[in-house]
Amino acid sequence: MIVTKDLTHKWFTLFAEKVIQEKEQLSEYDRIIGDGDHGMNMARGAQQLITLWQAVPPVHLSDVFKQAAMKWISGVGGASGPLYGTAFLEMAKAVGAKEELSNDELVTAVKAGFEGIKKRGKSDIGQKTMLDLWAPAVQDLEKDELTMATLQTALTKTNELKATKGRASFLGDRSINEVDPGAASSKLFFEALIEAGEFGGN
Amino acid sequence: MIVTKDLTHKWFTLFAEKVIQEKEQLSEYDRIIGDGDHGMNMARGAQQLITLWQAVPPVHLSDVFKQAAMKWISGVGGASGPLYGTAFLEMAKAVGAKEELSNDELVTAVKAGFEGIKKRGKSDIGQKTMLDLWAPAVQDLEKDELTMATLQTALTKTNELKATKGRASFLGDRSINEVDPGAASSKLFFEALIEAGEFGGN
Amino acid sequence: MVTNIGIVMVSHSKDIVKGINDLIQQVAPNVSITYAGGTVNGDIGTSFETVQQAIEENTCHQLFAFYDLGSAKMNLEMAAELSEKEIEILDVSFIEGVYCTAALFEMNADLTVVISELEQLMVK
Amino acid sequence: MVTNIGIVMVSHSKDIVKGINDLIQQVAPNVSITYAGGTVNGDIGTSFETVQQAIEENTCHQLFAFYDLGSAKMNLEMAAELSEKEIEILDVSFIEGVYCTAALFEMNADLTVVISELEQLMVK
Ligand SMILES: Nc1ncnc2c1ncn2[C@@H]1O[C@H](COP(=O)(O)OP(=O)(O)O)[C@@H](O)[C@H]1O
Ligand SMILES: Nc1ncnc2c1ncn2[C@@H]1O[C@H](COP(=O)(O)OP(=O)(O)O)[C@@H](O)[C@H]1O
Ligand SMILES: [Mg+2]
Ligand SMILES: [Mg+2]
Ligand SMILES: [Mg+2]
Ligand SMILES: [Mg+2]
Repeated sequence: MIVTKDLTHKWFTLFAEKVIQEKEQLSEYDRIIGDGDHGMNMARGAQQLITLWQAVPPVHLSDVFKQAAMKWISGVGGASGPLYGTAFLEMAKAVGAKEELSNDELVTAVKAGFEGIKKRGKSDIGQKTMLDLWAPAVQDLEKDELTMATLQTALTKTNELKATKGRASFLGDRSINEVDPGAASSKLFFEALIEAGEFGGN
Repeated sequence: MIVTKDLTHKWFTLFAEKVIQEKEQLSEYDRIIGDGDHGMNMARGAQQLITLWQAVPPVHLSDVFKQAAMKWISGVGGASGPLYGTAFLEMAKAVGAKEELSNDELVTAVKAGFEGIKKRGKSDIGQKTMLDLWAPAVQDLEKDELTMATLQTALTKTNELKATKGRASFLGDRSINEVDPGAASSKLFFEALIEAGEFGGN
Repeated sequence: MVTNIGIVMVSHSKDIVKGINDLIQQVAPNVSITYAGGTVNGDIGTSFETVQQAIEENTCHQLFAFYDLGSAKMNLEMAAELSEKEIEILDVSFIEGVYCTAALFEMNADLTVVISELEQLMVK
Repeated sequence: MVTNIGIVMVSHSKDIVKGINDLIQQVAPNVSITYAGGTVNGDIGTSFETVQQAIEENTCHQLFAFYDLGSAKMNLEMAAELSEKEIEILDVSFIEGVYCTAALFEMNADLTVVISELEQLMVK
């Protein structure tokens, strides 16, 4: 798959739309193991990004990541703001001046995003966070594929984990069998990529 | 010395007046090793007590202690409120229905006040608090005397201590050679007793 | 189901407890939380009366009580001695302790779990 | 003389930081203290911009920074990375840590003393 600016623009637009659509559901997950604002937080960034792009669409490929990063960093008042913000910023850095990405380059960018979350969150996989969606997505992408099944399985496995990072970690065992809101929103992020791109091709 | 209701009333009235007069100085001590409100706190209780007694003077000996306790507990918004409040309450309890105290009974009452402060503050002598004024005062009273010299020496010795209780304890060694505001106000309390009573007699 | 233990907060500032309350309402809307902050005039300090009120207004009989600085604790202790309620005063870090307790109470977590979490926050 | 290190506080609530500021102004009127609390709209949350502002508005170049919950820390870290200032983010209990630091800075206490006091308040 070749990742162009248009594909990326579509990817992030779909992501923003999905977030806005799933806002209530994301907050509901957060109500159970957190403070109930994840949908609202994410939708704030998403709405600002859509509004920006309605006025001025992104010009370069890296603009997509950079502008999303800025909206998340400054518009989203929760942990997800700096976390997604850092991920998108690291992706922008990995993309640099390129206007097209090969599959390998896409993998490099997504991995950079994943590492950005780890760094910002001082976290790792297995802690019931968004990282537990990003890691299997990266693994799929390395094989030039990305399936809904992978994402669904990843979310199901994340549900079974005990939260040891973020607010939900206060709950200890009580977090088991609940949906992590950030994992749910990251599922939307990769679903949007599936819809925007074409996998299994070259 | 025989301690009557009138003597006690005079004692506490003098104390309240001294506190109001020394308000600025007490707050100034507190500004250096605390939050600068000890004079204001104490003067609030003192003023309320004077106002109450101008309207309705105390009837029984124990009323003096009880009413002072109530004003300190409810009127003084700092550590000194519950501390002096508890002391006065314990003194009232020790006095009970008595309308006159022998010197021994006065000692018992003052000791009860001292123990009340210790209990409320989970503190003891040597920690640079009001207790370091109360302890030498009790010792003097046990000999049926109480001198300004004792109080002055006690305050000087307290200055040399390092605070390990209350706000000033945050300062550690920095509290050494500063005046503890609560010790200074307790000095006023016993000065008022000296002025109200007659020591060395019987 | 939510625990039947309530939370009482005592601070030197009315704003601090209001803010913490806003913060924990998000994670524990069903826990009974009452608070006292500042003097009766709204200045920095604590007031025995408002502490007593916070204790009595709480709908729970059993209470976990938190405070910011030592003098707030003394008022809490006095009020606790005079109250019929069962009050546990916790010497833990204020905001973090209240937050953690509220989140766990909301989940009706085991008391042993709450206590072991709070033990890690003992700083007073 | 007062230390030349400033204090920055970041909270999820505008009221919490306002209240803590009122509290520590009493013990540390001469320490440079700035703060950010809540989202830009005043809701519960943190905002990168206001954190950045609190850092830049502080008159000191060297800063000790305190926060209430983890997500505030992430905004702090991001802002710290982008700032020219020397910023130490402290994983200590929020109110107690700020209070103790402010009192010691006001006294121009040795940095080693401040740090050893803060080590006892590490709860995060
Ligand atoms: N340290 C961390 N590392 C990775 N992800 C984290 C971390 N802390 C929180 N998260 C993610 O952020 C999500 C919560 O986001 P959100 O509700 O917007 O923030 P907040 O917890 O500040 O209210 C969690 O579900 C989790 O996936
Ligand atoms: N635990 C304690 N035991 C005995 N005395 C104490 C204790 N804590 C504080 N004090 C006394 O109270 C005085 C401070 O009173 P005040 O300034 O009115 O209260 P706050 O510290 O709450 O502002 C101190 O100078 C000290 O003498
Ligand atoms: Mg949340
Ligand atoms: Mg939040
Ligand atoms: Mg004081
Ligand atoms: Mg005070």
